[in-house]
Amino acid sequence: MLTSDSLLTLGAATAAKAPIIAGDPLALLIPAMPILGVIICTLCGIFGVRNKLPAFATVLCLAVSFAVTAKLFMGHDGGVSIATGFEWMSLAWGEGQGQRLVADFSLYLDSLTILWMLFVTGLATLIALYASEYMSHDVGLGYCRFFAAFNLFVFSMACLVMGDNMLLLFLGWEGVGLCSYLLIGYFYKKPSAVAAAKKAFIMNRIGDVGLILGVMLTFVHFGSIEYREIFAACQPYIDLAKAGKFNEIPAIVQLIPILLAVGAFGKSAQLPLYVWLPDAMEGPTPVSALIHAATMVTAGVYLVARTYPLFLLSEYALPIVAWTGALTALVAATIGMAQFDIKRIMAYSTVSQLGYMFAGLGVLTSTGAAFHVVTHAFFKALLFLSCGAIMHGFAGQLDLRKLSGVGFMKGWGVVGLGMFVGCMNLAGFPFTAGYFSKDMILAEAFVTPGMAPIGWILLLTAGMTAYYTFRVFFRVVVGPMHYEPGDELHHAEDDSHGHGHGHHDAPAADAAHASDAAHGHSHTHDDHAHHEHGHGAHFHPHAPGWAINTVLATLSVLSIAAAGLYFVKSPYAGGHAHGGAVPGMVERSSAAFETPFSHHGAGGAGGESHDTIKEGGHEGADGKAPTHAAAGAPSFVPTAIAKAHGAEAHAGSFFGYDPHKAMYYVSGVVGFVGIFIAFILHYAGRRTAATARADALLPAVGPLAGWAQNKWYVDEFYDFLIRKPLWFFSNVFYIFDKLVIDGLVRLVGGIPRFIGAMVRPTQSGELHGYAAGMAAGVAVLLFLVFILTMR
Amino acid sequence: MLASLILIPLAVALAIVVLPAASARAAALLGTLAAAAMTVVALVQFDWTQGGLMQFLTTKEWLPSLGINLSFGADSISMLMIALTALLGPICVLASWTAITERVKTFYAWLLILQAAMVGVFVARDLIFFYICFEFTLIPMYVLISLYGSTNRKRAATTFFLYTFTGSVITLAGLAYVAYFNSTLPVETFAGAGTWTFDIDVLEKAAANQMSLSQQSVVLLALLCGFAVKVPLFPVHTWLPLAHTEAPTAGSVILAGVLLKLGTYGIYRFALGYTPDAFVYYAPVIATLCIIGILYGGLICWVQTDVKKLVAYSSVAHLGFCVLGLAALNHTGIQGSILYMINHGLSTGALFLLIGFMYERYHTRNMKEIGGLAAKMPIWATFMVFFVMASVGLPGLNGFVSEFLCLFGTFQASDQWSSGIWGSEKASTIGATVGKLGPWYAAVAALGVIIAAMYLLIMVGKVVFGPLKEPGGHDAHGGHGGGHGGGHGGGHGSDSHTHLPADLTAREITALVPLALACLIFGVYPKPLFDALKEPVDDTVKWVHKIEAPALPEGNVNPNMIGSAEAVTPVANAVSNVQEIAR
Amino acid sequence: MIETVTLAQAGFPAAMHQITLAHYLFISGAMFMLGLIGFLTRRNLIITFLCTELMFQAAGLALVAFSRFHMNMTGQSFVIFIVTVAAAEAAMALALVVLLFRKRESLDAAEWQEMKG
Amino acid sequence: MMERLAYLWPEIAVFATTCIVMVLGLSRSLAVRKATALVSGLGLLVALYLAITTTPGRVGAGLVDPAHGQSFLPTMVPFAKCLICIVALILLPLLAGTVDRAEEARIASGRGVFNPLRSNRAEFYSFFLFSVTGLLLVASADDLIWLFLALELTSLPTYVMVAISSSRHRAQEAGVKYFFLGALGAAMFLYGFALLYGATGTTNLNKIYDIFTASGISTLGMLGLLITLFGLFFKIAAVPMHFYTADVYQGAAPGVSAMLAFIPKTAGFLAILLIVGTVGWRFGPDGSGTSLPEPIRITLWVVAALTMTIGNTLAVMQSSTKRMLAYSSIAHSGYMLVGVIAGPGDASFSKSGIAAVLFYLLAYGVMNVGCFAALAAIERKPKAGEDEAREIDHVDDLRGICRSHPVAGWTMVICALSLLGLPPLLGFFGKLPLFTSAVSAGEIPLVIVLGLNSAIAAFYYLRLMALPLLEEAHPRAEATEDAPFAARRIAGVVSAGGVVLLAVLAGQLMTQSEIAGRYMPQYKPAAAVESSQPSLMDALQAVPGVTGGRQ
Repeated sequence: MLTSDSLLTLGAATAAKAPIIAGDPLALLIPAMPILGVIICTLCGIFGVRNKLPAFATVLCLAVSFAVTAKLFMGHDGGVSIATGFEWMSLAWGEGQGQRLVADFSLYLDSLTILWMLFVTGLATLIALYASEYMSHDVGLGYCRFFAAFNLFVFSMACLVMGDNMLLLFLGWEGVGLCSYLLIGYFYKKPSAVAAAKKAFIMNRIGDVGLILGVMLTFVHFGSIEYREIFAACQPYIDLAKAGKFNEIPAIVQLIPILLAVGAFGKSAQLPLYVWLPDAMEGPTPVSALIHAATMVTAGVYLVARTYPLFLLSEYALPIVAWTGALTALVAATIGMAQFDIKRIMAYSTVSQLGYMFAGLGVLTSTGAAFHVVTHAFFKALLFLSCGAIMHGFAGQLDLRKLSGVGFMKGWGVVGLGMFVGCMNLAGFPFTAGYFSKDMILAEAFVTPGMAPIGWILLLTAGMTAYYTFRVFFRVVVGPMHYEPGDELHHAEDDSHGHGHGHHDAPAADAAHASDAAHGHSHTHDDHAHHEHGHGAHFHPHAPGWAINTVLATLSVLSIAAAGLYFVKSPYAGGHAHGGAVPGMVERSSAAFETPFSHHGAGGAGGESHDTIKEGGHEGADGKAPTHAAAGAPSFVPTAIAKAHGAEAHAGSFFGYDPHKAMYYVSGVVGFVGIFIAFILHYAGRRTAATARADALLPAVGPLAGWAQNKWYVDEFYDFLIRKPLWFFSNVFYIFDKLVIDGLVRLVGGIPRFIGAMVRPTQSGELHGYAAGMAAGVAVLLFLVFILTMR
Repeated sequence: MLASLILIPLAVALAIVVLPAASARAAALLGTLAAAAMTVVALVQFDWTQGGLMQFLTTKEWLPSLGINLSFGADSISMLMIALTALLGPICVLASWTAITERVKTFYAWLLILQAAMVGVFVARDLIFFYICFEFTLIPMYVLISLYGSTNRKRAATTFFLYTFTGSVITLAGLAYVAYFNSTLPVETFAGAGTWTFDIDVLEKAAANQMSLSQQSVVLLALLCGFAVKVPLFPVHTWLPLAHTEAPTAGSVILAGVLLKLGTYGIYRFALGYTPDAFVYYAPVIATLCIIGILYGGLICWVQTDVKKLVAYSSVAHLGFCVLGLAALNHTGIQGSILYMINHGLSTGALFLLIGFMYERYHTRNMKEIGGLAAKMPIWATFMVFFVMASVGLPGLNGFVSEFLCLFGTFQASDQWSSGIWGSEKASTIGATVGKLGPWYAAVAALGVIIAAMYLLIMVGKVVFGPLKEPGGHDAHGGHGGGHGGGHGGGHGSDSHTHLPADLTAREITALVPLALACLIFGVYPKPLFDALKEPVDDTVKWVHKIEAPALPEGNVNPNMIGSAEAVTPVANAVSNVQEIAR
Repeated sequence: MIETVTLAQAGFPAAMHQITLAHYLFISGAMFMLGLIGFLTRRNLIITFLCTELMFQAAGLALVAFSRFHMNMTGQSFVIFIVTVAAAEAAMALALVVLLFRKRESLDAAEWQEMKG
Repeated sequence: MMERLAYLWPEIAVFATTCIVMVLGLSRSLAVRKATALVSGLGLLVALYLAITTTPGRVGAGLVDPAHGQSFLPTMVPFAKCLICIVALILLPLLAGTVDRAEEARIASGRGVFNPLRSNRAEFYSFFLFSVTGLLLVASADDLIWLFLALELTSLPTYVMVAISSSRHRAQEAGVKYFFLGALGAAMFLYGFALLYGATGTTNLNKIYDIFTASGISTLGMLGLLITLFGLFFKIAAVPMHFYTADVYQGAAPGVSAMLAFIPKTAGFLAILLIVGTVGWRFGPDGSGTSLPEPIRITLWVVAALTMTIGNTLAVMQSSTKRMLAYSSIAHSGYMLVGVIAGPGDASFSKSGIAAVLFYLLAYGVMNVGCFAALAAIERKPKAGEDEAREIDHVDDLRGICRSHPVAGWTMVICALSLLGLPPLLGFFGKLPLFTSAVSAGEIPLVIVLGLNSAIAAFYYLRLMALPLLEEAHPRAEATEDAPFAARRIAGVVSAGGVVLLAVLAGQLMTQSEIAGRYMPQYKPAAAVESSQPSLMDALQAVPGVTGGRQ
């Protein structure tokens, strides 16, 4: 019987432990350097350092991390190795299989890890540099706090990505959540920032519960939470899945990826847990760029990619992921179209793009999804940083109706250019990096049988994305020059921590001096020549300095260059996947799923890679088996998909064309159309910042625009559906606790008093009363005894 | 060795009574430090490789007619709890340094006596000695709350005393029954049977091995009467918020840090030790109560406006996790639970310290009156966020380790694995253990994790973050002295707070740093704790599930799966086959 | 066999032949109850005390009857002691009554209920 | 004859002292008058010595001297006498200054000369000693007549002491209530005795036991037993005979109240043990059990439960300290009745209810004296126009006395906690054997009632603890001062010290009470042994651990 046979194989595979290939211990430096950064920043805070030392220390530390990652990348042969740190949570309650919970602080080094860490550390370094200037108004304790959290974030991200077990991933997972919390709430005096931070953390926690349950279930089933062992143990099931025999895979196994997906949805802001991400824009912009655009939010994608072998085992997990992603992409895009706050627009575009990535995972192109993660990281970081520069320069102004022609102002050229590059990428303008990566996902959606609706949704979304992206561009960067400064000037009175003015966060800060702060700061920080002192009339935007410009320029170049990744070959010998370097890296990892529909070198290269792996000599142990077994072997697709196409039809089609080719054109056209509409509505003939032709169309769509602007009232819906009832019940519980439970206790406690009060009248003080009581008592008791004994 | 841990605080308490009031706190600090130093010596001398073994055993005959001995001994669990107690001792003294200005001698003397009694609980190897210390903790705590608490302190103290006292009297009856039961056994049953003794080990054998299920159930009920109140579990928790809210800072710290753990420790030692069968049988009931406590306590926290009350209710929720881990009755759960005892003591103790420091400055704990203190007290705020995160169970800090293990133990512990629960028909569930809980319990309890994040972050959001808000007339000298206690007996210096700087002083930081370090170290590197606890917890699991260690076939059958034949899955068979082949 | 011996058989005058132990006990019980009822109903302390005397003597009567019934003297010697004790009690009672009367000019027991509860 | 006397040397010693004291108190010399207390104490010490050394089956020997045994429960006698002497010794200093205070002050100030007619000192102390003598006699009673006389000897002096303990009306009121109700109680147990005699034809307890053993308990006998018990309940202030307690304790001076809480209670319990002992703990559902006959067991059970509960619940309601202590005294009788129900068990201390009762009597005596001593040691300053300082009674008077009157305050705190049964004080070790013996006897529900009642008791003991220790004196409270009698404070210190020290060093006491608690009614003096009856050694063999090694 196949089931027991394969299970036996599973047992055999795990019982005979695969040898662990020791990874380069240098890899431990990657998480260690940010921790060093944390310590330095903390020390700076303790000793009251009031210069940019924390920032430069951070940049240095992160740069070292990046360098180490790069070195690993250079020396990486595509195999899996594990760099052992120390034992973290390891306890055993027996000798046998499944009686040892091992969650060491060890790093799992494979191509996926390195890919992720490359852009995480790289971007983090750049953004730290950017932030060194951006946060310069807070030099002092706040500066230290910011960079400490920043470092901690990179550390957590490193744990998340590099952890060799699910619990270490969870550590990073929650760790990035914490840093996100701390950094969103960086301007802690703003109630909205605090609320946003809280919301982010709690929403993430909901997902985390799913994740942790998934981890537990994984252990219960596989007896381990180390990827190495799980992937090895997956092998028999994968064979079953390949044969389409999902009914022979235990439901418990199929449940695992669904639980994990819940976690991923929370972290990556997918439906229904996406609402925290737009609010998270309350944080400083570098944070938004790094955490809420480039890295942390892709952790969900990473999780799915990392545990892709598990997802392949479930009949439903990937379709769920695909549909969730597609719907999220669409919903977020609709909201993004109606927003006026440019940072929020970017936030919704992030949600939307994350939806793309999930859809990509769901339609079996983990390579495409990962590629999109990488390209998105660069261009979205670029966009955010550009927005941040604008915000920084215009005293927190983010309303696209109040800014216009920024790109042509003096000193703002780099920002304008950055915006342009970013927007082009995001809109998927042909031959940008974003174009290629989005294209891969779109194509696979049409390729994968049964997933065409997702393709259509994504295509529609692509058009909308192009529209709203360029809406921002046409309104803010180009057009007539006009600006109104943001309202952060006015916050000085209530001591709010705005970006635009450097109210210090030193311990000496005292409420009593709050009113002086607005007047004092321009003198204390005149190195940046703030001129926002006067209200509005005297306001002059201050253009970004060297650090910001450097970073923006670098990122612009990188974003453009990322397109080149599509054309370079896989960095590893024998790479065969289409899509260039990034997919090439991904396919060497557990995330790989080589679709049989791929028209790029699937057949021939399969054997080739197979040989390579043999030379590598660690086949089967490192979880890469599925890849190569799949390449060229009979295809595996989830049954739902498999049913939809016959044995002959190897690929879906796009109106009869090969989707991969068709998408090159179709997605380009769609993007172009979106941009064109934006041009017509928001640039052509626009005279002022506040109005554009688009306003004329508003009545046509009726209340929809308003609903979209109000984010489809999802927050209100959650509030009504969950928070309000819970709040109500909490109050009820509290009252219940006070009245009923404590009341019962008091009632019981009152019993003695009650009895006492009842009996007390017998103590009348009257001699004869006492005598009567005695006589009566004796009589009653004698009678009682009589009754009880004379039965 | 262990006796000195009891005697040093007692001697210092005596010295404080004799010495002038001015030197009381210095003496108390020295005394607690001396006790801590002695504890360190004990920790060093303790043979950690044999954590399950009772060490430093000394027995002195006391009341032979009643079978009562003065016998001490500690295994690794006791040692850890003692270490926690000893750690909190100096911290409490430091925390009270300026907060207590009246009847100083009384305060510190009772504080030290309390410490002695708590250590006594953990080292006792005689049931009556245990009970004496267990009960005697009430008096110092009563005094501390009643004299040095805030407005409603009298009622709180009385409620605390009566509530816990009532429960533990029933416990005494249960323990007496066990002793009686042992004395009725034939002498040849095992060493110590048939005699009247209160020796913990002897009675453990008698109760666990000889009692019928119904007898054990009765004893379990009696034990829970005392211990569940102390913990406190769900329906008997109402004394806790009151006591915590009213207690002085040091009192709250001790209460949360150690006194509540007396209950869980008691459940571990006696409910698991004496009535394993009944505990196994009723584990779902206990777990259900825990889960109700977790969710219910958590939700109540949400609507609190008093910070201290919030943290107090959070203790109800947290201790729910702790006992839930015990009810899982597997290695993971129990180990998590024991760690939870320590970790909750550290993090919640620290939270109470922080709230105390805040209260000392602002004389309010009302979240409506106070907010955004990060602006004024950045160091305080940093610690606050840190310990809140520890309390929330953020991985990397101590809370996570124990919370995860408790939940995980609960998740694993189901006999229904492999037989249908969560789609596990005929599937391999090698990571599961026997038990009566299972994934649904864990899943529902895990919601408590979300709720914990919710209420704690809301609290942080209001108190630490947000626009600065200080109670009106905060700086008016003496404006708060009359606000609590109606004039007499209140241990607050009415104007002492004005001498305190805005942010924490070096003394206060000194009190917090050890806790923070412990939180961090236990979160990042809990392995020493795991190693220390492995042996006793293994013994307990075997004891509870009646697994004779030597009778095991050599390691190829999962001992946790014994007792549920259907749980032996094809995989497990396969594994053992393979291993056999390999041999 | 003891039970078969009745007082009548033990040599009482003929006129009292029908009087058995039960009769004595009945009288004794009645006296006791009368004393008790008197104790409960009469407010005057002297009468109250007399009622206790009545109860004492009821016991004495029972003892004498039993003594005769059991054919031993123990009961009767007991009665002598009772009478002695009763005398002592009476003396004490009278002293107390005098004391009380001096304080309150009344012997109503209801005068003395300052303490209660 | 001398063998019989050997039992009575302590009583004789106390009686002789009584006579001396009666004379000394009439001396014109103040020093001699003051010596009454001292002589009383000496007499009690001698009695204690005699109780230890001369009473057959003396303490420490572990064995009853078969040649001299006469009493019904011979092993109990020496221990009971020792505990009586010990507690009486603690009580004695507490009584200092109870009577004649105004008179002595008048003489000392020269406003009057000594008039023997106006002095009560001699009577007071000799009454105390009479009462103690009676109590000692109760312990050694082996006959109903003896028991009756001893009980009356115990009670009668106390009636007078209550009435003269204070010049206030309340004392007289207390005296009245106590005396009349006491007479009622006495009449009741006397009638019970009569019925017992009627049922068995003998007043000798040994013989009664024999008859009950041989031919069962007739209905008449059972009725006699029950009525006797109800009469004796008056002595121990158990429900339903408890009504007088609070009023009497409140009305009497604290010293006398302390005495009332101990002497009659002890007499009552000893008598109950003797009476109940005649039927023995040999009944049970299957006929070979170890409990009392069902009617008696039920009676005691219900009475014990009611006594504890009513005592404690009423105490909770009180604001008068003495009333509170009175009700607590009722409750403690209830606790001890549990021990009576439990019976001798297997004669080991942990299972013997009798031993537990005896031990608890001692513990209760010591800690109870402490509480009253604390009250007696403090008094209000006399107002203008008053010639006598007023005692404190209201619980609010106790506020903050730990600071204003440390000795009295701490005595109150320690003794109240001990009464509460808080470990590690003596009260806990008194209550613990009650728990264990009742558990051993299978009376689990009663143990639960006992436990819950301990908790209820915490309600008011906590007040007695907290008010002195934690509260501040009420600002408008009347000024108090230490009573000018160091002896009262000494009594307090001794009892508080005893509460602590005896807890630590209770081992020997427990051994002794274990011996005392052996229930060996089969034992007969050599002369009385008949061939049909089991020999002493057989009886001893039935009790594990007693015999050395005859075989």
